Amino acid sequence: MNEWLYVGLFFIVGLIIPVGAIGVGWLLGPKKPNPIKQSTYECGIEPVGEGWVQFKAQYYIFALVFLVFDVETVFLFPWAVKLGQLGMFAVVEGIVFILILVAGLVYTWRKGMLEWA
Amino acid sequence: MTGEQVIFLIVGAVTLIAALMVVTVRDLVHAALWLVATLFGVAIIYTLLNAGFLAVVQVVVYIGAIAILFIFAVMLTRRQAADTGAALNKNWWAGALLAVLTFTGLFFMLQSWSGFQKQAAAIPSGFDAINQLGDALTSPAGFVLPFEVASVLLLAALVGAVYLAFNKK
Amino acid sequence: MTFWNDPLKVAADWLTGIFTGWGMPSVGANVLVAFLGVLMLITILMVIDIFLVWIERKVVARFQDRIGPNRVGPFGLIQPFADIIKLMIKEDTTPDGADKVVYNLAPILSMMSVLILWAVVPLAPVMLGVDLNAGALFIIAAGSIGTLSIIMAGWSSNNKFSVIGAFRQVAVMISFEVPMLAVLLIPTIFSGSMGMNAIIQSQSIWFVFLSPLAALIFLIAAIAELGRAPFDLAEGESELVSGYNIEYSGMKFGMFYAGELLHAFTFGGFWSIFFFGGYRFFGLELVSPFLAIAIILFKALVGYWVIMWVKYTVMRIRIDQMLAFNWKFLTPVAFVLVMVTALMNTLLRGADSWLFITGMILSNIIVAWVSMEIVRSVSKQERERVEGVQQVAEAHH
Amino acid sequence: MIPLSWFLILAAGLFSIGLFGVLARRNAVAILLGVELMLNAVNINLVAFWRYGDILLMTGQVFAIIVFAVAAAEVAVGLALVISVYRRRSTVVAEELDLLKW
Repeated sequence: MNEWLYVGLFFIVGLIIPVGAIGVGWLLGPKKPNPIKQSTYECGIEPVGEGWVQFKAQYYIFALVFLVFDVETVFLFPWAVKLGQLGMFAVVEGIVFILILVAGLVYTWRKGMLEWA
Repeated sequence: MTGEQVIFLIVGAVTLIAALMVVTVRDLVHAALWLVATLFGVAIIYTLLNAGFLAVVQVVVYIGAIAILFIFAVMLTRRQAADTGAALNKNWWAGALLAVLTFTGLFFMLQSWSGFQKQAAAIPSGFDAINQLGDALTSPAGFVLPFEVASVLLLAALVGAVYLAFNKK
Repeated sequence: MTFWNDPLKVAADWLTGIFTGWGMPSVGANVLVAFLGVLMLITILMVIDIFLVWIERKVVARFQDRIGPNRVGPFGLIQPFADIIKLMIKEDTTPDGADKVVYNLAPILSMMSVLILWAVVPLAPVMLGVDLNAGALFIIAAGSIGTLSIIMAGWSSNNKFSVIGAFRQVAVMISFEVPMLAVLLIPTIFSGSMGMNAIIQSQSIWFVFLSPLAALIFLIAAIAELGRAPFDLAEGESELVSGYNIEYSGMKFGMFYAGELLHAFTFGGFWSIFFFGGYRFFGLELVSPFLAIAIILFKALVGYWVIMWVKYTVMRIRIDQMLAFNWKFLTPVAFVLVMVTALMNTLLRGADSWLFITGMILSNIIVAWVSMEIVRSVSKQERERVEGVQQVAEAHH
Repeated sequence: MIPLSWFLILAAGLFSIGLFGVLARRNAVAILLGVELMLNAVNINLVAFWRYGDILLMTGQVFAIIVFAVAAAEVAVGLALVISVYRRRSTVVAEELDLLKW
C-alpha cells in the first residue's frame, strides 16, 4: 500500500488533536465578550489607528534570496543521494552549480541589499 | 470504486474549488492562502502518482517559499489592511468564456486520443525515484545541461529581481 | 516473534484479527489499525509534551539558581497539569476585526506542523514510522507549514505588534532554513539516502565525528527555526509584547506554547538522528525495541537540554545582526562545507576508515579555521573604521 | 486504479481556472497567482505522463523539477516588477497601468 497513506493519517490525527484541545477549552471556558476585552492589545493603551503598518521592503529581499537558494538546494538532494556512486565529474558539476548561485549571493551582498538599513 | 479513486475525487474537487477561490476572492491574502490549499492538493495528487519526492518538493518550494513571497509582496503593495474595489475587471465574462472554451477544447481533444483511458503499469520492485533522478540529473547522457542552466536561470532571476525592485533612484 | 521483540507488529496483528473477525474488509482493518497506532503515538507525545513544560521550568530554574516549581505534587510534577487546567478554563477571546477563520486555523496548523514530524522518526529498528525516501526534506516541508501558520496568526490578529512579530519571525525562519537545508545534504552524502532509517543504519561511526561543523550549523539553524533565544526577537517582550501570538488566549495560546516545546524536543531528536546515531548505541538497540526507544528519547532529551542551555545562556540579538550572521556567515560556510565534503568524500572513497575520519575532521577544522580567520580580519577592519569615525567626531568637538 | 484521463481532466480544469484568473483579475499580483495555477496544471500533466509512460525514463520528473525552477524565477522577477511599478505609480491595478497605451 502507498506509504503516503500513513503520512496522511498523521496529518489527520495532527488536525484532530489540536481541534479537540481547543474545542474542550471552548466548552469549559466562560464566554462573556465585551468591547474593551475584544479590542486589540497595545500594551494597555488605546489602539492607535488600524491594525496595519507599512513594511520594510527588506523583508522581500530576504524572501527572494531564500526562494532562490531553497530551489537550488532541493535540486542538490538527488545529486547528494547519488554522489557516493559517481566519479569526480559529478562532484565538479555540483560545485559549479553551487558556485553559480553563490555568485548571486555575492552580487546581492555587494549591492548592499543584505543590509538591514 | 477503489479507495484511491475516492481520495482522488475528494482531493481533486477540493483543489479545483480552492483554485476557483484563488481567482475570485477580493482579499489578496485570502487568495494567497487559497493558493496554498490548491498547491497542497496538487502535492497530494503527486503522492497518488507515486512521485513522493516531487510532493515534498512541491510543499518545500511552493508553500514554503513561493506562497510566502506572494504574501510578502501583497503586504508590500497595499496601503491599508483590506483590499477594496472589484476583484475582477470589466471584461471578466470574456475571460470566463475563453477559459470554458479552453477547457472544452482540451477535453474533446484529449477524448479523441487513444491513450486517454490508459492504466498505470505496476512499479517495478526496488525502484527508487530519487536515485533515478540523481542519475538523470548528473550523468552526461542525461540532463546535466538543464541542471546547470537551471542554476544560471535562478542566478539571472535573483540579479534581475534585486535590480528591478530596489534600484534606488 | 514474541511481544517483546516486535510489540507493534504483534499488537497490530492481534487488532487486525479482531477487526476482520467482525467482518471488516482487511484493507479497512489495516487502515483502522494504523490510525489507532498513530493516535496512540501522538497521545503519548502530548503526554511527553506536558512533562516537557515541567522539565523546561525546572531546568531554567537551575540555570538561574532557583528551585522551580516544587509545591504541587512531588518535585512539582503535578504543576503542568494545573497549568493545563488553567489554560482550559480561560476565556477564549477573539480581537475585533480579526479574520475569524484564519485566526482559528493558525494554532491548529502550528501544532499539526510539529506532530507530523513524528511520521518520519524511526523509534527502533522494528518501529520505523513511515520510512519515506525523502525523509530529510519532509522535515523542511513540515517546517514550511509552521512558517505559514505564523504568518496567518500574525496577519489575522489585526494587531500591529503581531504583524511585525510574525514578519520578523518568518524572515528569521526562512533565512535559517537555507543553512539547514545545506547541512542536511551532508548526512545525505555520507549515507547515500535521504531516508531516516538509512541514515541511522549507515552511522557505524556517528556523523558528528565525520562532520562536527555540520552538526553545529544544524543546531544553530534549528534553534533559529524554533524561534528560541538567542533568535527569539520576534517575541521581544519589551518592544513587541509577545510577537505573533499576542492576541491568543486560553487553549489556542496553549497550542502555540506546547507546539514550541514539542518542536524543540523533536529537533533534539532530529539532531541525534542525523549526527548521533539515532536509536543506535553500541548494539544495545538490537536487544529490545523498548531499549531502542529509551535510547532515542534520551538522546532527544539531551539535544533538548542543549537547546535550553543555549537559550538561557546567550542573550537575544537584533534582527539585523541575526540576518547578517545568517547570510554573510552561516550560509556561505554551509555551502563551502558541502562542496568540501563532496570533494573529500569522493577523494577518500575506498580509503581506510581511519584515514577517512581523519581526512573529514581535518577538512572540517580547516573550513572552520579559515572562516573564523576571515571573520576576525573583517571585524578588525570594522573596528578600526568605527574607531576612526569616533576619533574624527571627537576631534570636531 | 485511476485512469490517466482523470489526471488530465483535473489538469485541464486547473489550467482553465488559471487562465481565467490571468484574464479577469485586476490586481497584478492576482494575475501572477493565476500563472502559478497554470504552471501547476502543467506539472500535474508531466508527472502523470511519467507515471503512465515508461517509469524508468525520468524525463517527466526532471521536467517537473525544471518547471519548479522556472516558476521560482517567474515569481521572483514578476513580483519584483510589481513592487517596482508600485513604487513609481502607487498602484498595482493592471488597468491603471496604461503608460504604453498609445
